[in-house]
Amino acid sequence: MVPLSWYLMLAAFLFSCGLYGALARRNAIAMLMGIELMLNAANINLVAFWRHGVGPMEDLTGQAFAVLIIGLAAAEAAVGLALIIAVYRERRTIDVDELDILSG
Amino acid sequence: MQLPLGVEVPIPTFEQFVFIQVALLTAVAALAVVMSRNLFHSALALTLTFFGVAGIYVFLEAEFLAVSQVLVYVGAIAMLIAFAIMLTRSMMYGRTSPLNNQWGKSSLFALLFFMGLLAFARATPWPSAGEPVVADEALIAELGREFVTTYVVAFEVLGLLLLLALVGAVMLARDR
Amino acid sequence: MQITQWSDVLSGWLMGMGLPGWAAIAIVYGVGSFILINYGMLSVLLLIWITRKAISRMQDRIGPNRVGKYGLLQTVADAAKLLSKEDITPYQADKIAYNLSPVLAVSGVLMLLAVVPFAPGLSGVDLNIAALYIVALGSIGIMAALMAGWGSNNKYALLAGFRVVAQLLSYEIPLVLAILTVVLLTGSMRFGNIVEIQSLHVAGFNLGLGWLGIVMPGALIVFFISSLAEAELTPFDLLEAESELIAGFHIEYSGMKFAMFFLAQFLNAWILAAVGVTLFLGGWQGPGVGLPVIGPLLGLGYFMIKVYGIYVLQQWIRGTFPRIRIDQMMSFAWKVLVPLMIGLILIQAIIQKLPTPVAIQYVLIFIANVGVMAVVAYVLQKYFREEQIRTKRSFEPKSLIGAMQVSDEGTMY
Amino acid sequence: MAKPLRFCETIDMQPREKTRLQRVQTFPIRNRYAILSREFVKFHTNGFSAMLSQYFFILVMSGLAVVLPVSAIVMGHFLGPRRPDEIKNDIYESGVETIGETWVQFRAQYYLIGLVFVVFDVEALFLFPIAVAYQQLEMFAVFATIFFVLLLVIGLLYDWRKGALEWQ
Repeated sequence: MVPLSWYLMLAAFLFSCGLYGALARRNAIAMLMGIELMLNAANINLVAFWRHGVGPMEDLTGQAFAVLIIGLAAAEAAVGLALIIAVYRERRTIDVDELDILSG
Repeated sequence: MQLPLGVEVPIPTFEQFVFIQVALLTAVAALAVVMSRNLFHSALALTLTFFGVAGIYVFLEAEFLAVSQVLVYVGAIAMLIAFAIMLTRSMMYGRTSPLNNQWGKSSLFALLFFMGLLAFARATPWPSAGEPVVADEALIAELGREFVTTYVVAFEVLGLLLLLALVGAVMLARDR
Repeated sequence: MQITQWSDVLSGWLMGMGLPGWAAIAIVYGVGSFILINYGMLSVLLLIWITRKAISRMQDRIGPNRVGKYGLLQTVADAAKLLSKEDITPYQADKIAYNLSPVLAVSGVLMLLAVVPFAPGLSGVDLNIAALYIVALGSIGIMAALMAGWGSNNKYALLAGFRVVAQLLSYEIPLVLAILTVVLLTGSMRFGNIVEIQSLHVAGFNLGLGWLGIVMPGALIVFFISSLAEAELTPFDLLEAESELIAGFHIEYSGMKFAMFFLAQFLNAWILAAVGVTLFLGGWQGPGVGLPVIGPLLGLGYFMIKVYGIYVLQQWIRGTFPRIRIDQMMSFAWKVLVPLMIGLILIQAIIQKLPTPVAIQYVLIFIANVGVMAVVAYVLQKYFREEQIRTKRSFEPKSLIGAMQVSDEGTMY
Repeated sequence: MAKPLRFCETIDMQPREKTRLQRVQTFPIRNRYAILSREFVKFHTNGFSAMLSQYFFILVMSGLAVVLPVSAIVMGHFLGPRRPDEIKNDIYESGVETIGETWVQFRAQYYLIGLVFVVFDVEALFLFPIAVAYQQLEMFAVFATIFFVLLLVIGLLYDWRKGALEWQ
């Protein structure tokens, strides 16, 4: 049996990778990839706690919400990438350092 | 198993051994996602990460979730990301640093965050898993039943969200 | 002892040799998957031969007839030739994507063989989610096409990759929805169950003719059309539109890598036929599969006959129909097949909740299928007639010959 | 409770211990459909549960499914000649020399198709477990499902009206 802490450590690593990617990358799509990594890490945690919780056969909340989050991630990626494409069409760049029209 | 420095490491069972392989693959792929200079290679590594996470779900005996992971993340999201990379390929691509000017601070922050989570995960006495999950379709059927009974609000809101995403994203991305 | 118990025998023997349990299991699984994969890769030799023979007969040719009896070894010769070809990598290709793509294309298709039920008791694994597994692994092929297009550093390859991906995505939705109707009716995603349900017991004898395709002809037809598109066969073979896109996203590939794409394409057509047979045409079901000894062999025979029959039907269509335009193809998926399937699913969902016996529900589902198909056929026919009239009108001679006529002023214009 | 639809009554329902899941009626697993029988799996897998051993087969098979094509390609690589030259390795464009960057801009139409696909893919994914449980659902749940589908139908109709499904 794989102990719960192993899953949590893997999820922590994925989350930190995603955090670094979302904060440090210059390209908007790369930032979005970081966010996807973070969502995956959160999902691993949800499912791991479901499996090791009171009764995986009794309470399906963890798994149900993981599936809902997958659906949510799909919607988020669709809208996010559409925004990026729209911005690219206006400004011909998706470098977030150059997208500073709001900065005073 | 005795390591040189006198550290005692328990010999993993076969299941744990396979898990370590899958987890290492996932972790290396995730690192490649944020480290790769080539954006398309990042997307490929991201696809590999998604597969690895699907493998982790299988280890947790959530097979429906594993197949949804492959279906939605690999089949849909990774493909959308690859499309978007190809559509927004700018001339500056690959010639400047992929990192912005706050990468030092962010890497430090991410590292500290990881250390904290790691310490927390190792220090807490977690419960061990109960009996194995039944291996027939009852679990999937129960999941489907829960969607339209217990979590019906979340389910319908997700449907609404998908509708809005369809409408909004199509308006945003259209050629005008 | 059944023939299907070979794995237990082998692993028992291995354990007797003193191997630990996991090693025995790994070896047995390795042998099983090796057999499956080699079946997949070698059956392509036969599939290509069938294709060439069938198409050449339709075109009033003989087809391959030199190498081996009836030209059966022609494909082996072709494979040997491809093996000795130079392996070319174009300048500035994205090495990772370029080299990974053919492998992914093949292995994504080969993995589908794991869940195909060949005969009673003969399949790789009987997953609980086999129906979704088929759909999910289809996405690997999509990624492979994108990677090949991007990695080749070629405009045409990338354009073809985009178009192929758009086509595969569009037709995946009707395919998934057609599978969903089966799951809705049977309440199971396991192929073992889905095949078992399609038996028909008359006086204790399994006739094996309770095929779901009889109950849901509409879903069957939609599945077949979308599987044609997913396999990139002729009405939808924009992949090989030589006149427009040279050869598709694998234009820059040569030698074995090209052979891999070829292999994936033929095997994909076969596997989609196998999935269609499993879901709608009873899989290995047929008269007498319940018999004790001969049953599994009969089942294997029925399955193979059905699958190769569907394969030949696909090739027949390939040899007969013209290629359609990409805009027509997209419109057909999104404006005909998807609404049709959603309508069918909604109607079927309502019928299955009616307080009637199961047999009457089946009859109602059949009537609904036929009715919806008839409505769609009528609307399409009307649309095409209007389209025809419009096209004719726009090609009516106005300017050229009209200008030749003498105008009212009496001068030639 | 409505009985599951089937042509035959050969599948026997075995009584099992009562858990919450027993509300949901599904078909029991028949051993003879897997490459290994279930008893064998329980007996010898050294810690693997039945489900995990099934997916272990998938893992082994995916390994082989990658290794065998790779070995074929590597074999072809070594068997074939290797005489690269400038013209041969150039990009094939029907004999015309390549002009400009390869990675030219493409229309967003392809992205739109991907977008509509994603939404419908997710919708179909959610409908699958509901379809498995459909025999046991009450009327309220059925209406919730139909409402979910109709929401997506609205989206499809909207895109149809706005011309996002047209291929320009």
